[in-house]
Amino acid sequence: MRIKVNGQDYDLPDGGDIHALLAAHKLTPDKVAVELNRRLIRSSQYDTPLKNGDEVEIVTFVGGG
Amino acid sequence: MRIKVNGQDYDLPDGGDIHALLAAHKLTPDKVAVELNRRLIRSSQYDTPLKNGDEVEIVTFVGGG
Amino acid sequence: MRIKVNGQDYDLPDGGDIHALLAAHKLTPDKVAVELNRRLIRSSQYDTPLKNGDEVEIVTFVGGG
Amino acid sequence: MRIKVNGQDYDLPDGGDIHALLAAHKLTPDKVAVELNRRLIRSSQYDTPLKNGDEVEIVTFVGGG
Amino acid sequence: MSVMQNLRIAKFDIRSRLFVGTGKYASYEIMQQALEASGCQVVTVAVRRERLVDKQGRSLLEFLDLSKYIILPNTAGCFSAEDAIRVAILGRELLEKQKNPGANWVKLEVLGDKKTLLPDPIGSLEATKQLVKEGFTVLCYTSDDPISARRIKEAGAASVMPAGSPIGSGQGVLNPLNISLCLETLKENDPNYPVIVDAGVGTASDVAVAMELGADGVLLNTGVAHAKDPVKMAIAMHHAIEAGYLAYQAGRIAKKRYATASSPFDGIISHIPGE
Amino acid sequence: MSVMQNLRIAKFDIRSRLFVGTGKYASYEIMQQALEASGCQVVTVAVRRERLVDKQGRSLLEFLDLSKYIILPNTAGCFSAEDAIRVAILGRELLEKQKNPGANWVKLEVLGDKKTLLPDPIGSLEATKQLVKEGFTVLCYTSDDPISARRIKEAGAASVMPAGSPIGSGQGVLNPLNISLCLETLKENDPNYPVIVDAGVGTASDVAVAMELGADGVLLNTGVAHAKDPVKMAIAMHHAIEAGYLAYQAGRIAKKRYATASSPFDGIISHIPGE
Amino acid sequence: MSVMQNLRIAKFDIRSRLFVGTGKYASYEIMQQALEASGCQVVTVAVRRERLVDKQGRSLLEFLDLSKYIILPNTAGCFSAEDAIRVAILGRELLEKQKNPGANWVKLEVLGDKKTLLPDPIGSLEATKQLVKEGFTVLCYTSDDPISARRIKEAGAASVMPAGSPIGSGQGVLNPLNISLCLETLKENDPNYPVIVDAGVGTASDVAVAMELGADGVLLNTGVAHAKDPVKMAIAMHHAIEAGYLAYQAGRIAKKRYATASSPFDGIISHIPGE
Amino acid sequence: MSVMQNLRIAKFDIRSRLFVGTGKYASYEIMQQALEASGCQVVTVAVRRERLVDKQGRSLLEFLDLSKYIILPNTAGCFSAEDAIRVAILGRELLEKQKNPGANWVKLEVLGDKKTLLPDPIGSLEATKQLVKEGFTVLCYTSDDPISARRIKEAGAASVMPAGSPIGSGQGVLNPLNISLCLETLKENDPNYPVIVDAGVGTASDVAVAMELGADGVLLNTGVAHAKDPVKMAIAMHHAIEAGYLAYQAGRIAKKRYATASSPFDGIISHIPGE
Repeated sequence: MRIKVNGQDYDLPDGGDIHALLAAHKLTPDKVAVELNRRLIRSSQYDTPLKNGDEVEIVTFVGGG
Repeated sequence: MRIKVNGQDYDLPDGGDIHALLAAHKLTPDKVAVELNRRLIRSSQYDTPLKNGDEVEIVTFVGGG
Repeated sequence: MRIKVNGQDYDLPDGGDIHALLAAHKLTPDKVAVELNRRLIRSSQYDTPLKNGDEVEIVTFVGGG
Repeated sequence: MRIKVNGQDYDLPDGGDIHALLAAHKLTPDKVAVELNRRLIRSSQYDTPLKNGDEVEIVTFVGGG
Repeated sequence: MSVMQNLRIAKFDIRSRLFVGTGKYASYEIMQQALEASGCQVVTVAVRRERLVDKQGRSLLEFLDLSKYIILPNTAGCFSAEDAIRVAILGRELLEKQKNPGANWVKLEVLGDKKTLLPDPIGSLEATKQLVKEGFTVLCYTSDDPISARRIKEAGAASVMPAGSPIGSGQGVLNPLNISLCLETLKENDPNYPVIVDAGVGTASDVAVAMELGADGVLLNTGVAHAKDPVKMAIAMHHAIEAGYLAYQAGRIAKKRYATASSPFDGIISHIPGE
Repeated sequence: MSVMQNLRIAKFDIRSRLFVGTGKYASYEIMQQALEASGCQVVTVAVRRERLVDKQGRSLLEFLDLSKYIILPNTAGCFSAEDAIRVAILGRELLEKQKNPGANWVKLEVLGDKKTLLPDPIGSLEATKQLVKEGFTVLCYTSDDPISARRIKEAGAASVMPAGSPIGSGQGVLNPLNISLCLETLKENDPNYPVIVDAGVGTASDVAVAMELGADGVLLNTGVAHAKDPVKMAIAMHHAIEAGYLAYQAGRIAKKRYATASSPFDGIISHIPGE
Repeated sequence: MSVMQNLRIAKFDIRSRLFVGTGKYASYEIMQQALEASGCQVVTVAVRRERLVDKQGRSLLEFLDLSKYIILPNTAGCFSAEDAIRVAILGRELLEKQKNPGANWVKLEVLGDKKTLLPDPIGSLEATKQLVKEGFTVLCYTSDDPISARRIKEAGAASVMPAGSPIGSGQGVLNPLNISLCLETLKENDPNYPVIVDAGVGTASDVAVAMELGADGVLLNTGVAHAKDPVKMAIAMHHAIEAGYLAYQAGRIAKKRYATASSPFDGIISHIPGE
Repeated sequence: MSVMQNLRIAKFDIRSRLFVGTGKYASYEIMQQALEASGCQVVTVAVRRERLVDKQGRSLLEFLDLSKYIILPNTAGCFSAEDAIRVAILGRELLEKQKNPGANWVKLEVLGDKKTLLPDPIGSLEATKQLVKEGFTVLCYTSDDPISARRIKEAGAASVMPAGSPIGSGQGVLNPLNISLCLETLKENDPNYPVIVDAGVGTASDVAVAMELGADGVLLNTGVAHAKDPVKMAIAMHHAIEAGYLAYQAGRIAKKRYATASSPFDGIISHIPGE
C-alpha cells in the first residue's frame, strides 16, 4: 500500500504498522512522536495496521526559540 | 404607566407614545434618535403606544473625538 | 615672474597687476574677491604691481549650506 | 591679629601659626590640607608665623561624585 | 500652498487629510474657530443621551455647518460589540435626519480598558463584521498591531485607524515601526487603502511624523482642544499635515552616521587637516 | 495662512524662519525652484576659488535674485579661526560688490573634524571675537552644548546656531534636551536673542521638532537638495516651519501615561465595565 | 552575587529568569556552552519532522542534559490554532517520552504574518482556550498590546509573553509604555502573575530594560545564537537579567531635567557665579 | 562570573570598571555597604572646608578602607580653571597624607553653569594643561561633544569622561551617537585610551548602554545613592557593567526591520500561508 510519511509518498508492505515504519527508518520510538491522519498516536497503538492513503507524521525536537 | 427614559424612571399617561415623550421634553424629532428596548425606532413608528416597563433612550450628537 | 594663483604656479609678465590677471582669465572684477598673500586686496588696489613669489587667491560664491 | 579661617574672621594671638590654628580646632595635621592666601602650605611650613589679614583654608575630604 | 490629493474613503472624496474631533473645547465658539483654522472637512462627534433636564439649550449641531463639514459619528465609550453597534445605528439615524452625506459611516471604537482606552481586537472584529453586513462604511480604531489591523481590514473595514499612543495622552507615535508595518500590510497590493493614524497626537510634529511614515491622514482632538491656544494649534496641525504628506512624497534623504558637507571642499582656500 | 512674526537678527528683519543652503542641487534651475518653493528669504553660500580653467561659465550669482534673497556667506570648510576670518572677509567683499544688504554678516563655521564636521568650540570662540571686532554680524554654528553656545553669545555673536546632528546626516535633533537647554541659556533675560537650529535636518518633522523646542528658525540644505523631489520637500519644510512655530506658540498639551477620553462618558448608553 | 527570587510559573519553580532558545547556533557544542554560560534553566525547542533521509545522525536531545534543563516546546511556525494545537500535543508526547518535568507546558505561538512573525490575537486566543482545556500549561507569545495580553490571560494562560519587537529583529523593547501597560494590566490584583518579555532582544541592555519595566523574565535566542561570540553574549545576558531585576527592585531615581550635584556646594572654597 | 580585563589609566591598573561617588548617601554605613556591593575599586570624593564648629565628629575617611579603595578626588563645584587647580592641589596633599596610591590623580570638573552643571570646555582645557604640567594624572569631565573631548585628550588628559546627561539627572545616555563619536575620536590609533562615561546614570540599563557603545567604564553616584535601596542598586550596577562590557565584546546582532525566525521553517508540519 502507499501512504504518506512526513509529506512524502511511501510504499509500505500490507499490514505494516508504525513499528515497521520506525524500524525501517532506524528510529527509536521513545525519541519521536507520531501523528496518524493529523491525530497523535501513542506508542501503545503503534501496532495498529496502517491503511492505504494514511498520512503519518514522525516528529522530534530541533533547535528553536 | 412607568417606563425608563434615558435610564431614569418616568411616568407616562397610558397610551402615550414617543411623540408624547418628545413633546413633553420639548425635543424636536429630527434632532434626536430614539431606541425602544435597545432597538432603534424610526420616526414613522413614534406613534406606537408605549407599554409599562419599556426602556427608551433618546440620544443626540455631542462633542467627541 | 612666477606667482601662485589659486594654488597653481602662474607666469605673469613683469609689471603685471591684478587687473592683468583678471583680464587674462576673463574675470570681471565685480564678480570676484581677491587675496594677495593671505590679505584681502580691494578693487582700488588692483593696479599694484605684483612681485615674483606673490600668492593670489581669486574667489567667488558657490553653492553651500 | 585678625585673620580669615575658612571664610570666617578669626582672632589669633600674635605669633600664632598653622599648628596653633589646628590645635585650637582639635584638627590633626594629617587629616587636613591647608591653604594660606590661596596657595597650598605643606606640613613642614605649618610653623611659619601668620600675619594679620592672612586668609587660611583648612579642607578635608567629604562625600562627592 | 497645497498640493495634496484628495483622500478617498469608500464613497467619500475628502479634501483635508486632517480629521478633527469636536470634544473638550472650552466653548462651542472656540471649537468653531479651531475647526475652521484646521482646514478640516471631516469632524467626529459622539452619540449621547439628550439631557432631559437642566439643559443649557445649546446643542452641538447648531454649531456645525453641515454644508461645510462631513460628520463622522463615533462609538466612543463602548466596551462591547453589541453596544458599539447600537450606537452606530443611532448615529446613522441622527445623520439621516440631518441629511448629512456621512449618513452611513461610523468611526468604530470597541474599547478594551477604561484606563488606556485601547481597542479590544476581538470586539472590534465582531462589530466590524456586523456593521459591514448592515451596510455601514466602517472606519475602525485599532491598536498599532499590524495583525489586528489586517484582520479588521479583512473583515471589511473601509479604513483602519491605528493608534499612535493612548487617546488624549499626547505621546505621539510611540512605535513608528508598528505604524509602518500596519501601512505595509494594509496597503500590500492595495496602495490606496486608506489608513488614518488616530489618537495620541500631542503636537504638530506628531502629525508630521505619522504622515511621513506614509499614513493617509490623522485624526486628533485633545491635542487641539486642550492646547493653550486651540486655534493656533489647529493652524499648526493644518501645516503639519501638509508638511508630513509632502515630505513623504518628496522622498527624504537616508540617515547617515557621519556628516556630508553641504559646501564643496573643492576650491577651498583654507588648510584642511591631514591634507 | 501664515501668522509668523518676522525674525530679527541684528539689523536684519527676516520674513521666513527657514534658511536654505544653495549647495548640492542637481542643477541651478532645481535650486531656484526649491528656494522659491521653500519661501525662504535668507540663503547661504560658500566662498571658493574661481575655476580658472575648464569652467562651464555659469556662476551661482546668475541664479540668485538679489532683490529677493539675502545672501549669508558661510566659512564652511575652515578648520582654524584664521582661515575662517580670511573667508569671512572675502565673502563680505563679494557681497559689497553685489550691493547685497547681507554685506557684513557671516555664518561662521570653524570645524573640528572632517568626519563629523562638528564645530571646534575654541576656534569658533576666537573667530567670533575677532570678527565681531572687525564689525561683522556673526551667526555662529556650534555644537548643541549649552555652555559652548553661551560662550559664543558672550563673545558677541548676533545669533547662535546649534547643530541638531552632524551636517548632512539627516538624523534630525538627536538631543532635544540640549537644544532646549541652549535656548534656555541663550534667551535668559534676553528672550529675543535669535537661536537657529543648523544642520542635521533630514525631513519635515525634524524642522517642526526644532521649532517646537522654541528655536527661532532652522537652517538646512542637504535635506532639501538631496531629497528625491527637492521642490516638494522645500514646500514641506516651509509648512514644517509654520507648524512648529505655531505649535510652540499655541502651547502643547502635557504628555500623560494614560488615556483621557475625547468623548464624554457622561450620558453614555453603553455598559461600562466595573460600573 | 545573585539575590534573585525563583520565578514561579504554574507548577514550575524556576531558578533563572532568562529563558534561552536552542535555535540557530553554529554547532550543538556552541549551543551547549552558551546555555551553560547563560545560567538558564528553561530552554525552548521546536517540533519538526524527523529527517528520514540524509540525516547527520546527531539530534538536539543528545546535547541537552535533561537533569539540568527544563525543556519548553514551542509551536513556532504555526499560523492557525489548529496547527498550533497539533504541534503542542506532539511536543507534549515527546517530553513525556523523555520523562521531562516540562511535559505539559508549551510556549504557544500562533503567527499572523510570515514577514513580521507577529502573533495572531484571534488564533492565539482560540488555541489558548483549547490547550488549557486539554490540560496544558500555556505560556503564550503575544504582541505588546495590553488588551490582547489581558484576554490571553483571561483565557487561562499561565504566563503571557509580550514581544519587545519582531522575533530575531534585535530592536529591543520598541514600546516601553505598552510593555509597562501589559505588566500593569496582567498583574492587577495578581502581582505574581508571570510576564516574560519574548522576542526582539538584540543585546544585554535590551534585557535590562525589559526587566526594569517590571517583567518577570526574558526569553531570547537569536541575540545570543548569532552574536559574534555567543558564549560571551550569554554571560552578558545573564548579568543583564540580574542587573535589570535588581534595578527594578531597588527603585530607580526619577528623571530630572536639570542637574543635581553629587558633591555638596556647602563648604566649597571656589567662587560660585552669581553668589 | 567575571571575565573583565583590568582597566589601565596611566599608572593605575583597575579591577572594576565601575567608579562610584561617595556623596548623598543617607548614612556613611549605607555608603560603605553600597560601595562594597558595587564591587568598585575607585571611589570619588570632594574637597571641602573642615567644619570648624558644630561638627558631628565623624569624617568620611573613617569610613573608607584605603587598603581596598583608590580615592579619586574631584574638583566638583569649581567654575574656573584657577579654583579647580587649587582644589586639585589640596586634594593631592590630602591623599599624600593618607599615603593613598591615587595621590597624583584628579577627576577634573570645571563647570560652566550651575543649573546644568555641564562642563566649561574652555576652562576645562586650561585647567587640564596646567595640571598636567604640575604632574597630575588628569581624568577630565567633558560634555559629549567629540571635538571638546579630543582637545582635552590632546591637552594631556589621561582619560576623558564625557557626560551621558546632566549630573544627577538620571536621564542616562541622551545622545548615543555623540558618545560613540567621542569613543571613535579618542581611540583612533590609540585603542586603549580610557574613556569613562560620567554623569546622568539613572538605572542599570543606562550603564549597560554606555558600555555597549564601547566605553571603558562608567562613573556614577546619585543613581545609587538616591535609589530607594542603594545597596541593591549597587549590585545591579555591578552586573550592568559586566553585561555591557561583555555584550560589546561579544558583538551584537545587527538590527533588522523584519523578523527572522529562531525556529526553522524546514520540516514544519503546519500549513504556511501562501505556500
